[in-house]
Amino acid sequence: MEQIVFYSLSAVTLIAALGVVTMRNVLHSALMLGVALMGVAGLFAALGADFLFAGQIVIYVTGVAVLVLFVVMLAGRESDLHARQTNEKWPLAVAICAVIFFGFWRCIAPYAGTPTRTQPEPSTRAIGKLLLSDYALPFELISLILIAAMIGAILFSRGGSAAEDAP
Amino acid sequence: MLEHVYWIPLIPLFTSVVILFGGKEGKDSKMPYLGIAAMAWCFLQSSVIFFQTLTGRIPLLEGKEYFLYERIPWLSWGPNLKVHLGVLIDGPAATLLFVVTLVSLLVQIYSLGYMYDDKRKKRYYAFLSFFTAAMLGLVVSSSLLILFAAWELVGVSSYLLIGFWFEKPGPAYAAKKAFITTKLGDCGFYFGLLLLFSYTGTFDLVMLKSHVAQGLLPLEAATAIGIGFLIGAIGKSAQMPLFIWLPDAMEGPTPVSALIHAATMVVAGIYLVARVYFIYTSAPLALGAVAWVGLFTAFLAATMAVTAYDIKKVLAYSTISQLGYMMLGLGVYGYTSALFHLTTHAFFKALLFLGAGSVIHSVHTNDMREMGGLIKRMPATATTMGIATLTIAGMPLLSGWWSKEAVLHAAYSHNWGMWLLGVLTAGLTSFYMCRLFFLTFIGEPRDPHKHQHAHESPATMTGPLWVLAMLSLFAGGLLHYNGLFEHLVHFEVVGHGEHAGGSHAPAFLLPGAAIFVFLLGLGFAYRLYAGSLKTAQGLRDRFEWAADTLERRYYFDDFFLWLVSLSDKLAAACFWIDSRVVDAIFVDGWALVVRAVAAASDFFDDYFVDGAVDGMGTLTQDAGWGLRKLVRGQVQEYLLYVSLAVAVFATFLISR
Amino acid sequence: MELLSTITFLPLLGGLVILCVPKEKVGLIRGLAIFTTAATFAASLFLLGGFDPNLVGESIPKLQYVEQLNWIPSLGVHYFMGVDGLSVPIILLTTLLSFLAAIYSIGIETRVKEFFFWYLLLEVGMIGVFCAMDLFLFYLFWELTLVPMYFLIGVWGGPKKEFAAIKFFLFTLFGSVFMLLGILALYFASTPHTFNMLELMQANGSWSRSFQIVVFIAFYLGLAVKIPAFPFHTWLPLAHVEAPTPVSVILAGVLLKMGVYGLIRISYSILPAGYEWFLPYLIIIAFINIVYGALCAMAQTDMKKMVAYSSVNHMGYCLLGLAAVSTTGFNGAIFQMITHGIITGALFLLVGVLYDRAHTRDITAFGGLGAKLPVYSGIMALTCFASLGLPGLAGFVGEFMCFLGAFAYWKFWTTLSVAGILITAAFFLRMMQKVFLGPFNEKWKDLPEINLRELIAVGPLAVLTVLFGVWPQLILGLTDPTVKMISNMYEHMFQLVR
Amino acid sequence: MSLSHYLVVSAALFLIGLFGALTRRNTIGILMSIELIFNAANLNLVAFNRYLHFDALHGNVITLFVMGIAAAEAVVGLALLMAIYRNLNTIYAEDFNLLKG
Repeated sequence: MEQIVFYSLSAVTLIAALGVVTMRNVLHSALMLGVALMGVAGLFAALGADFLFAGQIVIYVTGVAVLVLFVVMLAGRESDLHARQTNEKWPLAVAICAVIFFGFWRCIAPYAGTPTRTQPEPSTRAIGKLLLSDYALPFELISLILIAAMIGAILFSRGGSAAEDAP
Repeated sequence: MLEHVYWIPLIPLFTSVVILFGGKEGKDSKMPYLGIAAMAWCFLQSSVIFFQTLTGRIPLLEGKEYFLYERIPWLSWGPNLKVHLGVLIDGPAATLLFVVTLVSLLVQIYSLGYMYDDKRKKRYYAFLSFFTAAMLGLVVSSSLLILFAAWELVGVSSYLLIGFWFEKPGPAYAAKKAFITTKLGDCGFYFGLLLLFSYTGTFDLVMLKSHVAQGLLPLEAATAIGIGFLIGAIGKSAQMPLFIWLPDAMEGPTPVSALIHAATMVVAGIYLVARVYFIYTSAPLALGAVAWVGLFTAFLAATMAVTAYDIKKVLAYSTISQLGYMMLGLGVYGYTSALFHLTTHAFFKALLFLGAGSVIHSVHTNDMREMGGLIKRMPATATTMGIATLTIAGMPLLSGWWSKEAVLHAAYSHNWGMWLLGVLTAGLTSFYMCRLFFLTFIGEPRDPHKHQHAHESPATMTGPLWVLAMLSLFAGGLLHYNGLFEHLVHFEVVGHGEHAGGSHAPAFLLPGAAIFVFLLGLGFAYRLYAGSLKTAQGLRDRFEWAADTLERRYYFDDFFLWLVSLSDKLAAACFWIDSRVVDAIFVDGWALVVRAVAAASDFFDDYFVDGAVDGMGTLTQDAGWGLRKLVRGQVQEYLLYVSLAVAVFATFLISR
Repeated sequence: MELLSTITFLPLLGGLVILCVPKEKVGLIRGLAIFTTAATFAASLFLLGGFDPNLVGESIPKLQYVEQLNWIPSLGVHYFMGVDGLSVPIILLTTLLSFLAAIYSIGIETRVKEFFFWYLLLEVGMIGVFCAMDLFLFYLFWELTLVPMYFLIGVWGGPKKEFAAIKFFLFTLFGSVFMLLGILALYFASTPHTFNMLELMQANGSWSRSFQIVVFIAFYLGLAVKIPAFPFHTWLPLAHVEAPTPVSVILAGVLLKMGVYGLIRISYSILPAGYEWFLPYLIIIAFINIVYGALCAMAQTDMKKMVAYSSVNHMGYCLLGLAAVSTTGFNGAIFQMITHGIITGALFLLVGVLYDRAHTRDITAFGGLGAKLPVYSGIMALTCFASLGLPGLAGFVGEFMCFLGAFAYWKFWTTLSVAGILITAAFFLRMMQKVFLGPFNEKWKDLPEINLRELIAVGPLAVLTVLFGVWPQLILGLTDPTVKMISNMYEHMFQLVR
Repeated sequence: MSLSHYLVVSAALFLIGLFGALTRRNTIGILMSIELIFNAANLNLVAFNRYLHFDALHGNVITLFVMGIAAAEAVVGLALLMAIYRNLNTIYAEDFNLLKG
């Protein structure tokens, strides 16, 4: 039963990912992004990381995907939607990815067949305790980064209008 | 008296140093008298020694052939090699001591008058004393090396004395010529010494004599040494090839010629051969050489004397001829006869020179053609020179007769061909001597002005002339009387008795031939030169070529001049080689090589190293340009390259 | 008190003091210089006093006044100074000549201070060479003499001085480079690596013959330039002509001896097999040096060049003595070295006297000076006759013993070399005839007689020339015991030559 | 399911993201591909945490941080994009070649 769950989830994720990459229409690829992220969340769940499952869903699927949709709407023009989405070097890219995949494959090989030893149990309490004990500093830092990103984003969007006034 | 014999050479040496540095130059300096006093003392000493040894009052040391033999170590090196400073007085040494000191004394007295007006008189006397000291050193020395040292010092003093009037180019050239020619002879002597030492390891005459007696000296070595010493003697005693310097040495003051070039120095060669006679007797070949050299010199010199017009040159040739006789005497085992002739020759030849000196002093010219009939103006000089001319010409019962007769007798006993040539030379001798006498003193004066001016020399000059005249008259007879000289100077040679003589000549042949030849020469000279010179001049014109060769001394002079020019050319060639070849090519050439290498390395440096550096520069620049095209602003391309790199790395990871 | 070191480094002290004296005080500088050289000479006399000639070792030379300090322990280099019969006479010659040349160099006007500094430094180098018994130290002093000599010729020399100085320097350096190789070869060949000459002398048994030959050639190149032996002599006439008088006195008087000294001390003592192999060539070179040198001298018109070539000739006699490998030969060579130093030193001084007055050394330019300068021509005559080997003067005995020694083994070459004596006599007399005898050349009317200063410089040398001529045992007494030991040090080795 | 499976999946996801970043002409496409790469990384972390280091949850915590950063990056990227879009009126990656060499 567990295999079925894993295979289906991973199939969903990979197909969605391919969609993101190959969809002609940017809007569709944004949607496929959402689906892919949900697939990943499922995999988290399969891996017993329940808090992460929830987190993924909350942060990525809703936040980022939606955000992208907005930007597509704002920045995109009608012509963009139907223009060719991939530049001319994609065969080279495919070749490179294949080679790298093969490289990965060699690295992954040793890990084959390592069984899980424990049953998954709720990890939220543990994560919380960890966050505030070992990872206190990164926790603070990450908040700092987020604020900075926020200010940056505001600045760019506001600054733009200033730029327009000046010729 | 005999023990202090080593003082005899030293006293004149010190006096010469004192004279040279003490006192002041100039005409009236007192130094000459100091010189004469010293020489008088030496003469006294040596005459006493001579008479005592002569009369046998001082006997020979038992079993030895010498009277005195003392030595002090002078030089010692190596295992046991030593050179001693010693004194060896035997028969010949005593005789020569007497002769040298006597003649030197007389010459110094004579020079008082002769050099009266010369401002460098002091230096003249210093050189004279120095010469006599060196000569006496040569006579008494027991070691051949010291003998050689004295030999060279004698050469130097003759150089100084010949070149006494060095302002004039003539004496300067003559002095150099004399020294170089004698030096040439000395090389032979030097070689002989080296060879002798390498075989015997000592220079001491007495030790050498015992060595040779024991037969340690192989024959060919003895011959070589003999020849070497002979060459030395030829150089010093002006024998055949190397006689050229003696006629030119007449440039020096006449008393010098009298002392050095008549009585003492030139005799050194004969004395050397006599001193090492034991080597010669053990090397018959060398002895034969001595004989033949002597004979040839005697004959050729006599011929040269016939045509000479300079009075001193005639006497010079005559000296060479008489020296030839002495050499001949030695060569034919006539040891005693040679030394006897040496002694008598010293007296009359010194007299002749001094006489010529007083003639020159009064007429101020050497050329006999400007003289003539001086007997009226200078009776004393004329008579004394007359006696000397008769003595040398071979007038019987005079000293010259005895000694020359002894030499001819020895020659006859050895080889009659030699005797014949010897007698012929004797004839020539009487001819040219009488010619000289007639030209200068007899006949009418050819140069009236000089004739008026001619005057008899002062007493200081004629005194010595009379002493020598008496000696020339009686010395021969006295010494010959009951074999006095024979007893003093003899050298018994096994197999060659002094008078044994191979073929016994009939009693009258030898003396008769000599007298006949003497009269013949006298007659001829009288006929040709007593009266007018027409006939002589006629004869001379007819035999022009002969006169000329004789005049040019058988072209020996030219030969040696050619030799000198050859050596100059050789020297110039050597110097050319040195400066051009060795210096230019070897050294400067080397510089060129180094410079070429430097240029090459410089070129290499510019072209390659610099090139490489610039090359790197341009390379990076081109590469930069090349890569620039890659950077086209496409972010994705950069990512592409990164991932390309990762891909490559992955394959690498896989393949390993 | 370390006498040898004081003798060697006293001039250095003097030099340094002179450096402190301001340039203007020329008189003081000259006084100081003469005082230093005089003190060094006195010290060397003191050395002679204390030296016992008969104290001689059996197989290796026994040194006196030995000073041995560890200098560079890692390399095994010792500050090893010592003297024996061979070096004492030469040291005395050096200090004497330096003293007299210093007196003569009062005549130097330009840049007096540097002159005397270099002069004293040169003296340090020279004395050092003869005392050093350690190859490293020897080489150091050997090179030390080069630099001052280069400046002395290069700055105060004649017209072509720079060329002469450079040529001299490069030539000698060329030689000493090979010598350095030789020293290093010896250093590495000796089992306990050492520069000490005495140990090397004992160690040479273990070296192969071909090794000794090669190292000998290396040393010979260095020494031949100094001697000067035939192919390497061309620097000498040039250097002499251009060098100022006192310098050329030192150059001829002492520097030439370093070559011969080296040959005896190093080449013979340490490399006997090499020496024995080289003998036939040495005798030929000696012959060439004698006859060729004399002939070249004959062709000269410049007086100084003539004397220079005569030095080549005289050093040829030394080589002849060395080729004899016997007590006679060695004694002759050393004696010849000493007397040549004295005579040629005097000769150069005298030529200098004439040059200072007439500003030309051309023989043909003069004539009949004998009348005008009696005292000068008297001394000159004495020195010339001494130089051509007149017995009774110093030149004869050394020369004669060299010939005696060489004649025993090399009869043919020595006989030919005898001709050299004749040629020497010829060119000296030719010079004297052209300069002193003959008609007086009016051009030199106002030529002043030799003055006191020059007389003081030349006087002692003339006296010594006569003294050693009349009584040579003075030197032989010093050198003979050592030479006896040296020559039978390798008795067996040179048996075939004996 | 073994660890390798999850690793394969995350690898595939990573490569697809990379491919997208390389080939998408539209900048937003590139951003989205980057989001995918981030997720691949997270997946890897959680998988390792689950299979190898199961005693502690460091993997998960780091994943959280990664998500935080990813979000911030996306925000900034898009803001920039908006600014560029306003200036250049285009969002195609080829046109952003001002920094050409």
